[in-house]
Amino acid sequence: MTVYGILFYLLAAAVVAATAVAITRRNLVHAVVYLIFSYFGTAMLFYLFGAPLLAALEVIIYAGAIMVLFLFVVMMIKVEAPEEYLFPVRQWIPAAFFGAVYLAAGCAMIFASPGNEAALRMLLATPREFGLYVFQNHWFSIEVISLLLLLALVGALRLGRGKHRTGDQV
Amino acid sequence: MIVPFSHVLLLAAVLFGLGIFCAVARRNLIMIVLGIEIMLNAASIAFVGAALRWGDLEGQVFVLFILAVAATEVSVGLAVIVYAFRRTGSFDPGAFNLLK
Amino acid sequence: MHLEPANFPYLSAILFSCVAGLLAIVFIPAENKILIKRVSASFSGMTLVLSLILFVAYDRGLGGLQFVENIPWIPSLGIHYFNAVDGFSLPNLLLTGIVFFTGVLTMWEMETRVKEYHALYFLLVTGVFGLFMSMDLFFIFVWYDVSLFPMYLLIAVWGTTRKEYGAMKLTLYLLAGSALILPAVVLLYVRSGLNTFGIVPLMQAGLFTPGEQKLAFLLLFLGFGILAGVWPFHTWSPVGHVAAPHGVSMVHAGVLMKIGAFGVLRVAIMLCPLGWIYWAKLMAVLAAIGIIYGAFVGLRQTDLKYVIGYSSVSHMGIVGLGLSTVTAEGLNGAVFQMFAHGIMTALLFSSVGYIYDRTHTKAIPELGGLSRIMPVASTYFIVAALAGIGVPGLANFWGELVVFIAAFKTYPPLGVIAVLALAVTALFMLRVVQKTFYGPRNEQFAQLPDVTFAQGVPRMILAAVLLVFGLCPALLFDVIQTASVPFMSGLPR
Amino acid sequence: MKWMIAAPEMYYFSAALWFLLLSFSGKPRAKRENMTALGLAAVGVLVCLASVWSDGYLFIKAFRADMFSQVFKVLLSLGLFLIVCICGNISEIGERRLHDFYFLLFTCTLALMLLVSADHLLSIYISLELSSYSLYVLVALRRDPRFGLEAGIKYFLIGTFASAVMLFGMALLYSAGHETYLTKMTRALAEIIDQPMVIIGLLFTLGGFFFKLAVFPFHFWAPDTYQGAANQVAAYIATVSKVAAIAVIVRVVAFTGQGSTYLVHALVMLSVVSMTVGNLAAIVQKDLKRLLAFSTVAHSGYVLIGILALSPAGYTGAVFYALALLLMKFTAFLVLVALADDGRNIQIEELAGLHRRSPILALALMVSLFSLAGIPPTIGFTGKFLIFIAAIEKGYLTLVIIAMINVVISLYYYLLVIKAAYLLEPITEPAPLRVSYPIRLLAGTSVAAIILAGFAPYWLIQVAQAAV
Amino acid sequence: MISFSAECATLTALLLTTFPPFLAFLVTMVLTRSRPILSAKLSIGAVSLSLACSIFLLVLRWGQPEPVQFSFRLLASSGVDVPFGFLVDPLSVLMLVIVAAISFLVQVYSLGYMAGDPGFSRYYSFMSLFAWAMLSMTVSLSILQLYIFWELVGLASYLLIGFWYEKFSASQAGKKAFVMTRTGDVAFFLGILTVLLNLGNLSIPEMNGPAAGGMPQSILTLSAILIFGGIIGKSAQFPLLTWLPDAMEGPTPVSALLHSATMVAAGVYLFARLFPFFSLSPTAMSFFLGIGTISMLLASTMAIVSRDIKRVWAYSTISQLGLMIMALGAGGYFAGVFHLTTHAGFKALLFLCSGVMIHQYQTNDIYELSRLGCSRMKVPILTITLAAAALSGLPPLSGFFSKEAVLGELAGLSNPVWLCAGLAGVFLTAYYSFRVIFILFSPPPDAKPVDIDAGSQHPDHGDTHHEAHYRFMAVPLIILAAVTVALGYVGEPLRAFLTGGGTLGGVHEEGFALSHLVALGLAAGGMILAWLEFGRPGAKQIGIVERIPPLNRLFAERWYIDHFYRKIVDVLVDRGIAYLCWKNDNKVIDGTIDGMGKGTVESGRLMASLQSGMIQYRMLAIFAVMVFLSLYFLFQQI
Repeated sequence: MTVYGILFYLLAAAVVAATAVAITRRNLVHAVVYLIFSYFGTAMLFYLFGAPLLAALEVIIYAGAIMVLFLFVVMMIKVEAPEEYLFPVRQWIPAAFFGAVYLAAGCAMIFASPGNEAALRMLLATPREFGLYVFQNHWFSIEVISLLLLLALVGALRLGRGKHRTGDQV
Repeated sequence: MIVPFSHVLLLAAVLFGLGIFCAVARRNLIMIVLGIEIMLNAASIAFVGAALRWGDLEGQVFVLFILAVAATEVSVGLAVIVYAFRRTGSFDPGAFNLLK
Repeated sequence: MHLEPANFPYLSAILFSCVAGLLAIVFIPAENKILIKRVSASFSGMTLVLSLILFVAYDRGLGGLQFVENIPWIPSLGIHYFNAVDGFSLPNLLLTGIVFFTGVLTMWEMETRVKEYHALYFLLVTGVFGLFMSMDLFFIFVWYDVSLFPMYLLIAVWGTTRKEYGAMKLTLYLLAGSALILPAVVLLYVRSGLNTFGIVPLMQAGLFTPGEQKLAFLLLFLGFGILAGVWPFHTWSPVGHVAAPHGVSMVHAGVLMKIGAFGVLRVAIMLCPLGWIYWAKLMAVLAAIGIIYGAFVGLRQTDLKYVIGYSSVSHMGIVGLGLSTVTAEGLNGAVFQMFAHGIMTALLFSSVGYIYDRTHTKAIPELGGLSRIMPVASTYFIVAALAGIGVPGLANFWGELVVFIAAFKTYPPLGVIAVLALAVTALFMLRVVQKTFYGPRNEQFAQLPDVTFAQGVPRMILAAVLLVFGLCPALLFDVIQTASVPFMSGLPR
Repeated sequence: MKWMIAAPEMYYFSAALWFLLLSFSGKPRAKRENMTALGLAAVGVLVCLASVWSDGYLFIKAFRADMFSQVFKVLLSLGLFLIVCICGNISEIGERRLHDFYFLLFTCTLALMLLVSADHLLSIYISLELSSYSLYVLVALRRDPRFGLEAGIKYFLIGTFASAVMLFGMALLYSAGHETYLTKMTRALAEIIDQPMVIIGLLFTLGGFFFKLAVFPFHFWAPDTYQGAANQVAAYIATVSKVAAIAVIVRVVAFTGQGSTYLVHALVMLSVVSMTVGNLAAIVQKDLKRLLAFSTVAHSGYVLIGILALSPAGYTGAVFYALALLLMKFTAFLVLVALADDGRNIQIEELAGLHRRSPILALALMVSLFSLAGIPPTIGFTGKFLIFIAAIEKGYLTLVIIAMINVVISLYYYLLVIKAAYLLEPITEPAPLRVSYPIRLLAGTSVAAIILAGFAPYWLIQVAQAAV
Repeated sequence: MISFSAECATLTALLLTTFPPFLAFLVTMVLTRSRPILSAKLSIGAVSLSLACSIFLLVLRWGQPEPVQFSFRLLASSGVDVPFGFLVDPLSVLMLVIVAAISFLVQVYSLGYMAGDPGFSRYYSFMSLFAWAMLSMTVSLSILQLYIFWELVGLASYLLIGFWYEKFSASQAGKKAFVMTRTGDVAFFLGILTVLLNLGNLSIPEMNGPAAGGMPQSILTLSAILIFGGIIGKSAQFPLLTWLPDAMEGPTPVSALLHSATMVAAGVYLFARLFPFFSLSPTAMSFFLGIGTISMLLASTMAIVSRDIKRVWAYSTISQLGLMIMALGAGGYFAGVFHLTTHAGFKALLFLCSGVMIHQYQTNDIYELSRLGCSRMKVPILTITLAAAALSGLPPLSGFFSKEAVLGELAGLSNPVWLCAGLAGVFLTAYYSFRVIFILFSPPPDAKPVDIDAGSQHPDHGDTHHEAHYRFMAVPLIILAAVTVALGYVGEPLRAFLTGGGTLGGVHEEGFALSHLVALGLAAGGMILAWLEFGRPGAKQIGIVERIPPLNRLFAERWYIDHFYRKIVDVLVDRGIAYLCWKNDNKVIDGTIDGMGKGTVESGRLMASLQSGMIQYRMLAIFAVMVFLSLYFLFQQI
């Protein structure tokens, strides 16, 4: 067990813990903040796995952009937290049950497959080669994703902008 | 040498499960979206781990695109949710029962 | 099997005149009812003439398949547009022609949504003709369904009693039958390994293992048997008979049920002889039950059409019994009975149609004493009823006779049961005749007119056919034998 | 010029951009926009037809053009064209939104085309997302916000959920097999296909496509979305996106699933459940669109039968069935759109007296429904027939019998609709129905197409075989 | 050459005998419905032609006992070869003549009786059908062919009995007749099938020939008894005898035809036809003997108490038929046929006479008739007396000779029971027939005779043609009376002709004197008893039986046989089996089907309700299914 191993387990524990706490917060703001922690953890994991660029992007985009967007929305709509009935029984009991079964099955499955015991070696993908790789092999997907982002932009615009008027029309 | 690959998968699986749980068990649209984000995150962890296992970059590339898709999802999703909030005044997914 | 190519495509001509009539009707404006009726009468008459020509021109000495038309349709699947006529299908074609034509004439007075009615009617009969003349499994299935799905609207729109229930029940029931037929057909296609749906190539012996034959035969027998009104699956037919308008009842009881029996003969028996021999006892038992059971239930009915419906359950039981005796006589009798019963039941429905249109009731208790008021109409009915009883001199007698002889040879006990049913049939038929037509002149209907000559034409035709084939059955038996005897002789034992 | 093999994509890309630019310019006018879209879609069909024979790879093998994909592109473009044909008076999308509407429509078609010829897991995923997102927005665009919003939210949430599942599946596949190109997966997965993790990964991956095809359990969005979306959008989802979904599932299964009995088991279960659930639930529906949605679920079950045969015959059947679905569903929706002149949802009893108000529409409805029920001689029957042949060749007789029983069940509710159209008489005589001449023409043509393609399907089958 | 020409002539005559009535039937049925007189002419012409030809045949074939066959091919079905054609032998020729003659006379008679009836031409077309069926049945070559025409005879009698279908009782009687005979015919048909299977051939000569002897005894007995079932039905023998009295609902001429020569005679004819075949099985023969006896006695007892003149004769028919069957069963071929012949004569006469009276006074009740003074109708009353005498076997009338022959046969049997039964029958016959006669002759003192011409008329026609009608009816009476008187003396030549030199049915001369004297004595005794009770001046006209109410009721109710059948049909068939089948059809079979339908719809409702859940439930469902599948794979693995 190397120091990296210990690091991995610590981070994993942190991520899981942060996520678990996040999804049980009644207050959305708290939830989002805890989730940001979990994303930081994930970013470190990426770094540990030798993907520094992805780690950076994770922090910037996920923790930075996306979660902040969440926060922004939550703030913008001043939602009274207690309105939500946290974990209705009819939802979380079956969810928990299936989750448990799922985890059991997942473990069984992961450890059943022989290939998975392969120990991971330390590797490093420098941003340079990563970028090169992406733009050599996947610029088709990049084009598509750009179109997707554009479309998302348009969609968000339309859905956000027209709503009052459409709302009035009804 | 860090850890066996299976542990990484296990971590991903646990996160995935948590995400699903969040998406299924919380009566709140925003939390549903968050849960889905968590699921995506789990997937990306699995990808990075796998990339490390095979020692190539495909997995990492996936993660890059997952980030973009997540961003899209959040933008559209939140737009819709805000729209919905404006109409129904709550985040309760149970409020949508008109179609049946 | 001997194949005799056609010098002129009579069969396609029949189909064509059906389709042409259909299109013609579709393009006539709906207001012009009389023209529509004339058109449909003339086109159906054309089919009748053509089938008569076939019946005459069929070379009884030669036998085998004649007037063969064979065009590859979907080569990649081995589907051929393969039409031919043999001793089994020829009587049915003639039957269809007659019933089709007379059915059109019977519905002459109908005035509601004439255009749609005749269009659907033509579609229905196109399917029937196609099925009787096709020698390709794919087409047989296609025609089968083509002849089924107009029934729903025909019954539900123009029908009378509980029409929507009856229509729905009938359609679903029969399609459940086809749900069993299609897998069996495909199974045969796949297992043959010949990549063909043609019946002729598939008939070669030893193509299918006994196991396959048993399975396929069971599926096919149940599938087609539902349409033939085999005992436990018969309940759709009285309901449908009652609900349907008279012209449709004629085609339906007269021809559609024959499609079922014919399908059993053409597909199941011809392709899976081993399965036939294996399941024959089951068939026989069901048929015998149907015969006696239908007769008994008929005793209880108070609705004219219900009575006819159950009588046809009983009579189709006789057909089934004939098919189940693995003998040439059995087949002869069965096919003859198909023909005779078709004509007879068509005549019954046609007469009932006239009576119902005048009196607006089918309830036997409300009727009575009609014989004094409309003697001719009641004569037609009585003739048909007597034929149903199996009075010699009318066609049905011969079919029943031959079937009973064959059955008595193969399954003596069942034969006895079936013969006993004769008495019951006589009882309920005569009861109906007595309650409906005899008794004091019914003042309620006193002023109703009798059948005029023109109206009488279709019934006259049918009665004449009954009489002709009753007096010289050899006309038909000669034809049927050309198919049954070689088939039975070629049967693997 | 090797770029020409991507001609359809480029064409639709530019068309989409054109509408995008328009949307920044002046105010749209329904007639003009529709005409433009019609013209563009028509040309698109021609382009796709022209590039049917093109064959090859692009973008480092991430994009693959072969007979299969090109045939499907033709189908997609055809579908788009037909849909645009019935967008003449699309009153449920605000006139102000028309540019966006057509932009999304074309983008979605583009995405589906990319999906059809994507060969890399990543590109598949991305194109799938692209098409899904454009559909989310399209659904939410409905003017009546109660419907549009609810349908949009449900569609969006379940869609993203499914795509997350699919992504995880891809992750599993990748981590187990180290292959991301479909074409190479066959080899890569050959020996490990029976590992549970791989199959689960495969199944999760397929889940994303099942979502598009509305296979149980991923069908839950379909009824609400159909009901909530504007009629034309629902028509688009029911026809074009289904075609693409069939294509991609066939491709993925063909490349990865070979020789996996467990996968076949799973598919058998899913298909049986889908058709049963779809047909049963459809029986009690009142809203015509909702009923059609459930019948779509059932049809996805039938298609799966063809796919799980894992044989060229089965794929042929599936491809043919895609065409059949396109035609039949389109005809049904055509009637629906023509009836709902103000874009409302059509309840079944609203069909009363249709046979008088517009015989041609009634006929089209009847033919399309019988074709959906798979009654010969219609294209629906031929499709089922091919699929059943393939299934029985593999020995799935019971499965076929179950499917046929389902056909009987389905006929029940189709007959209820037909009964409404032909038997019932409206209580209060509705406003006289004005069916424009082109719509009549379209209805007549599609009826003829359904019946002809059912009665003489030879060359269509040839095409399908060539595609596989 | 000669033989050929003879054959040719025979064939022509046969065709001319059998087919004209059929043509007449078709023509009158289809074309001349609306022209009664023409129909009548056609039909009578046809039947007279048949009569002429049959007489010609008789002359032609006289003294040639060996049969001649002509066969044609009618039915072609592999395995079932049914020879169709004509079998001409003394029996059939004799029967031809009888049938043709009686039909002819009856049709002439009907000119008067049925005049003005609305269904006049229908009546005649049915009559022709009847004649055709009976004639063709007589000369059929194969038993199956015989069965076919046998059925047609049944059909014709159904139509004729129910001729006045406005009367419920009439249509009821017709139905009853048809169904009951049909029941017998089922047995008959089964018998035919048995023969076919075991003999492989149905031609009558074959069955009578040596080939039949090869069949095992049990099969032989079985088939004989089954075939006899048909005879029981047609000839109204013991179990199935109740339809015949009801058949009186038909017009009287029809009854005459039915009872004398056609319908019921067919049964006995069949017996005679297959006599050699039957006599191969002694068991069967004694069974027949028993049946005949029972029916004879039962019927006579019924006849004693009946007040309806036609019914009396009907019962007497049954008993006489029973007598014939006894004779045949006893092996007296000639005796049976001879009695059949003579009986045809006087029974027709009886009915026709009664018909005249009924037609005149519109009542069947004997007391009514005598009160209205029917005794003043000269011709009928005389001829009826004559006929009654013949019926009760008084010399020198034909009945005497035939009965003596029969009794002779019975006397020849080892077991004296049969003879005694026969003698009892003679006594009863004499008693009931003369009971009727005396009642008719001695009207009660309070009688107010109605003048013939002033007599109430047949409802449908006025007085004008009345005389003509009367003449039409009288002529046949006289002819038949002559026959009745004369027929007795042709017995010996007839025997020679029939038995072709005594091969069949040997006569037993010994015991002749005794039995005949006893018979005569009994007949006289019966007559005297009748005279004492009804005839002598001041007689109360109440028979012994009527003094014993229970017995009277028993007889009047026909030994409750009819009630028994009613019960069977009502309770067992209608409310029993039929009801069960019907309920089963509605409740069980249809119930299952509809239940399946309802179940489907219900489950559909369930499925749809799953749809209307919240978004998250759907995600949950997806998740659940995924988990389930993963578990499935896992367990597949392990």
